[in-house]
Amino acid sequence: MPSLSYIAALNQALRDEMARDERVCIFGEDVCLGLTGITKGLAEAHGTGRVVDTPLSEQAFTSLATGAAIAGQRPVVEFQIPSLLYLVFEQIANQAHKFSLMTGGQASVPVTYLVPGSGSRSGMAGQHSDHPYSLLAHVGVKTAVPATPSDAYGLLLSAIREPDPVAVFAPTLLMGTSEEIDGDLDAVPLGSARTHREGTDVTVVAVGHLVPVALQVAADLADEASVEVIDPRTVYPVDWETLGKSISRTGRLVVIDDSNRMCGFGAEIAATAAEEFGLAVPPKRVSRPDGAVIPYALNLDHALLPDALELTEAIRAVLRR
Amino acid sequence: MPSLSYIAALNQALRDEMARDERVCIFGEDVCLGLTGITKGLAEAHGTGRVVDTPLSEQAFTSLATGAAIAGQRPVVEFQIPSLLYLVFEQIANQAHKFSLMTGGQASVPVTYLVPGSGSRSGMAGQHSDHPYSLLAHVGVKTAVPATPSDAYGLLLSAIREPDPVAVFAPTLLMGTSEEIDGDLDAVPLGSARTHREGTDVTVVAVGHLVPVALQVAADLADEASVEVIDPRTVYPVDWETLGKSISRTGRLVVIDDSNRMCGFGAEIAATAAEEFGLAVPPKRVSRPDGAVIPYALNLDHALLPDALELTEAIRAVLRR
Amino acid sequence: MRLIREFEEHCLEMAVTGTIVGGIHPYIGQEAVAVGVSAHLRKDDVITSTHRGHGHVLAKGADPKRALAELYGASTGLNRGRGGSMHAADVGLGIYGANGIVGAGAPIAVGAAWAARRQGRDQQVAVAYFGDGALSQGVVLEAFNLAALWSLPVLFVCENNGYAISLPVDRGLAGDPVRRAAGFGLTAAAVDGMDVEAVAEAAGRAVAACRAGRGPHFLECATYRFRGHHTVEHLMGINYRDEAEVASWTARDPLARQRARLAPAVADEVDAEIAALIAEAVAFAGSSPGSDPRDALDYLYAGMVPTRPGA
Amino acid sequence: MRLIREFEEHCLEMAVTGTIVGGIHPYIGQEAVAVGVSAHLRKDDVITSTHRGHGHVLAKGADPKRALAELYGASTGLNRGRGGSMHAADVGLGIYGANGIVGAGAPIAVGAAWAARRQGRDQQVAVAYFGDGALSQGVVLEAFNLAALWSLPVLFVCENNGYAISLPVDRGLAGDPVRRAAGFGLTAAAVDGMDVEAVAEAAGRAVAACRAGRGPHFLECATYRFRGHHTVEHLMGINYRDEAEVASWTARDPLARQRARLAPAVADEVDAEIAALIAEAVAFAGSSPGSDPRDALDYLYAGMVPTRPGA
Ligand SMILES: Cc1ncc(C[n+]2csc(CCOP(=O)(O)OP(=O)(O)O)c2C)c(N)n1
Ligand SMILES: Cc1ncc(C[n+]2csc(CCOP(=O)(O)OP(=O)(O)O)c2C)c(N)n1
Ligand SMILES: [Mg+2]
Ligand SMILES: [Mg+2]
Repeated sequence: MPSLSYIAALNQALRDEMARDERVCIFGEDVCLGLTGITKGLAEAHGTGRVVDTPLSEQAFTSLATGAAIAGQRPVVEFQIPSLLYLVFEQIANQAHKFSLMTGGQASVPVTYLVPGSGSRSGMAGQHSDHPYSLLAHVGVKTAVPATPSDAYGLLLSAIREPDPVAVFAPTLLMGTSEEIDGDLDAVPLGSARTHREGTDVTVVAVGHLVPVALQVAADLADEASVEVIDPRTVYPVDWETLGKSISRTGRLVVIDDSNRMCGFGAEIAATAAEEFGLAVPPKRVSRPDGAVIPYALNLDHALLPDALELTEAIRAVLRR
Repeated sequence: MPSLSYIAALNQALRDEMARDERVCIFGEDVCLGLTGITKGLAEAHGTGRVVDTPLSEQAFTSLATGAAIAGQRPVVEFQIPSLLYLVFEQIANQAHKFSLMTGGQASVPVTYLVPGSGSRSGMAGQHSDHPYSLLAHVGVKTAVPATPSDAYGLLLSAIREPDPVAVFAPTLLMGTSEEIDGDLDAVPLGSARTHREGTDVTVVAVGHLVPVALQVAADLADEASVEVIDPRTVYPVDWETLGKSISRTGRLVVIDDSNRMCGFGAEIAATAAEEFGLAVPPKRVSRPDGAVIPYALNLDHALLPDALELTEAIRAVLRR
Repeated sequence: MRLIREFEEHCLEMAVTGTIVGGIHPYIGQEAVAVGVSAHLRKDDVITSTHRGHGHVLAKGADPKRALAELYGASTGLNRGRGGSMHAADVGLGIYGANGIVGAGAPIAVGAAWAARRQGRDQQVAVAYFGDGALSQGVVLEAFNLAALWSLPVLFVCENNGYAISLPVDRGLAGDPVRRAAGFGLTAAAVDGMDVEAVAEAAGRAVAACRAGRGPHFLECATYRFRGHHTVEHLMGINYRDEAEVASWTARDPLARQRARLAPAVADEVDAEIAALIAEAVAFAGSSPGSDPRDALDYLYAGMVPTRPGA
Repeated sequence: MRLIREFEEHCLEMAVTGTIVGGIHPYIGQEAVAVGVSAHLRKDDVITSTHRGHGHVLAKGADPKRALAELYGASTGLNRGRGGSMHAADVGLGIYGANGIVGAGAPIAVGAAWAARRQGRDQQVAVAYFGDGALSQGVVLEAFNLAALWSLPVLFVCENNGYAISLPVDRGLAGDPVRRAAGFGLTAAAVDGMDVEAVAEAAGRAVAACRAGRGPHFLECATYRFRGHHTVEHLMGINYRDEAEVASWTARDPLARQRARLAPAVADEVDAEIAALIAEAVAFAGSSPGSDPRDALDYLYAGMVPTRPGA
């Protein structure tokens, strides 16, 4: 069984899709060199006509991708820092996302926004440590946060093939992980959750790098409780069916995700569960604090991130009710 | 009892605060002319040295305000369209908001972002009809959405005086409203909800222009149910104490707000209520749909906005349980 | 030009009656720009337009019937009534949309040009229209750099009508437009935007150079809007331009100037043709149905549609 | 220059050992710029800096002890350990912070200049440092326009070190920096950024002109970073600059050039002084305590603190 790293999986997805589909092209800073690892070798394989190093003009090249997409390309745009999405929020939320409805369906904008190294980078401080996927979900941009190499491969493939804009976040804390792969890699549909572990007492919904954390916690708690762990894989759209079935069955919910608490992804899951899924006891969220800005010093950085201990306590708390 | 219009209230707040505090200054497009009504007469009163017409450089003038604030000013920045917040999201969320923590408290950024005409403008279509306050709440920028002229006055005053960045949304659908005022206008603390109508059966949390809608619905339903209507007034921070007391008492919650459903303000209220306030029955949200883009044709525009009918049905539904 | 003028005159009336909701940004006075530029555009060339887009869209060949129906919010409109004045588009004709955000179209045009070259459509050009106000918008300046850097076939057309709403250009712009554009390596020139033949000549040179692979061009067209920034301005009674200034520009009405160059009989014939077209458009738009409000979210996504309702 | 160099050499070691987390963007090779410019700055002048900010911050007068403590994440650091390398600031000294976002500091400097004028501090200037890569960033170009339009006392210092990470300047920038800046009405010049006296002279002229109310200036300093873009680059073993090029620039080391101008005894004395300062800083930072993790959200708000925890 070959081992596949998370970065290699993203790289492979780009490589395969570029080979399969002439229209796929890549824009971003230092993408020819492959600075983030994800685009390594692609310029050599496909030429600098399709893998394009851009100047530091995020706004213009994001909308350039929009124009190219309308004109028939399938651009992938790489951003070196998650907070660069703030810089191009207008271009994504107000231009690319809206084009299809505003033109009455004349054209859509099949662009993939790729964000390697999202979330805390351990010591990169306030402006390099955000995890802003909830913002994209709020405005309605399809958004994936793959938790494993094979999901990274499959979701990126689907993102590129989707006729709408899709954002793909690759959390920093997963970039170094690997997975044994048996069988072929394949596309993973957007909006399909993955149940990583079945359980009967409580449903844990975990996102991105917190999926392995949740699995570890579930294993550690195995004697105490039967914990179901579900990864929604895309934070928008959400696979409400899979989540709903699980939560209705267990009646208990803990959601752990790495965005700010206020109006974050966790809020949406808890709210929908409360409205629709017949919770037996109040749900719990584990998240960053409201309005979090990640401090530089490592111990302060870590103090603000959701972790295994907090999750364990949250699970125990909902089981106690 | 003099009558005060919503626009006049905002204008008066600026006028009073500029008179009281030399440091207050205004940046924005066409603010000398007072195109949106809010800054009318201020350039005449205080000079174009303090009321500054800017070119169409939203990003630069938003951060210019940041620099000026650090240097001791109290800038108010007016944006002509709510979606211009997307354009300056980097400057607000990643610069102004983070400055205090990142510098270890050396300085903060007392800027007010004023957004007149937020939400649908009835026929202004996709790019002029958003209501993006939940985005600011998610990143942790203090955000007010006043529902009445006196609250508009009082919240804008507090926003200007607050040492942190604060956004103030003035919904289009309120801009033409008026209120009879008795007594003096005064500052309204950020983070203090206002209970507009007391009730015992269900708590309705309503935001902005949906506050009068909720009050009307509550009155119309008076024979059926006793509806408490609370306006949080600031969507961040939220006055959890007032909301919590009410919801714990009624055990029933409907939240109506004009942002997209997914990860919106309604999600936060419903999630927190489910977690902490002992709901007797599942809560309900009334909002825009997920990922909404407002179409041009009026009947399509209106179809996507939360309204009295939807609220009535939601209230009846939670009462039925 | 006559078509645009008459189309807009009709729109002004309909904005007052409320048939057209949301108002419009009238292009009246600036017609020579769109018409002069479009004289050199082919169907597969791409344009991106602005909030003041009717002229660009019609000059590029959009059907006046469907353009008007769009403004009426009809399902027969260019955008099926979903876009209205500020988003009118006809992607099949290379019209990638008016745009409600100043400057936002410029990089989209650059993207279209990039794609054309990538796809081997070497002769194709992309035109980005924008106003003088947009020259202070970061994304436009970034777009200049990308186009010049990659030598893309883009014509940037700056309609300098002297104002960004109430802000006179000299209070919005340091330096002058041509010099600014040249600083980014664009081949830049200025032209009298009130003379359709002058615009056509300058644009012709620029478009030909773009098609010949000689990189992006910039054309500043000095022009003037005869009306307020937006129809709502008339209601507000605001005023920031002095009468003499307005009069000096209306005296240079591009339609009158062009009419003077034509044989009166020819001009009359054009007028009659246009009148018929407008009448046809009005009839078409007026008799077109709206959309079912249950379909309000149609077209939100082209792929999987995950949206839940708001209540 | 020696202080910056030694400070950074120490940081490079500490980045390897992990005492400094997150790595740094070394300024080594570019010292002449910050030092030449700062020679003309007063305490109340304002600077905004970049991701590569140690040189700017130290040259403006920040205490090396507290600067190093910041990088160690100590509570005695300039930012109490909350900012680290990319956000080091000393607002009391007019240092409005390094910045993790390229170009973001430029409009902040313009704002400081605006405030200074508004408050009657006519003699004050603001300096915005940024790299060649930042010349393609919209907000920087918008900032040029605002400063020029309002004739504000801002000195824009572009450190053209030839690369934005791996992108050579001629593949990132159409035209040249001075011409681009001039297109916005800035008074623009270029200087040898490897010669501290040349920088000091050019900056002196520009700063004096700013103080005299003669509007914003732009100075392109041709320079070179001797190390990788960021310390992590060394680990990655990537390479995009050829050895001969690197060698031709290290041969022009600004420290060596300046040393040659000094009497050897004087130079040795400076070196000894600096060694003592660095030793002191290392001792200070090394013995400084960290912060209690329960205080991780301290300083998030200056006013009312509404924050709820994450669990
Ligand atoms: C980025 C942005 N800022 C502000 C606005 C509001 N606004 C719409 S048009 C306009 C003035 C535009 O001036 P100009 O570019 O000269 O075009 P003109 O209206 O003169 O045709 C403004 C400020 C906007 N739509 N987009
Ligand atoms: C807006 C933005 N885009 C991208 C990055 C990632 N990044 C950090 S430094 C850098 C290169 C900057 O080049 P330059 O401005 O020339 O400064 P230098 O590093 O050469 O000093 C890039 C792309 C960033 N921090 N901010
Ligand atoms: Mg104009
Ligand atoms: Mg550089």
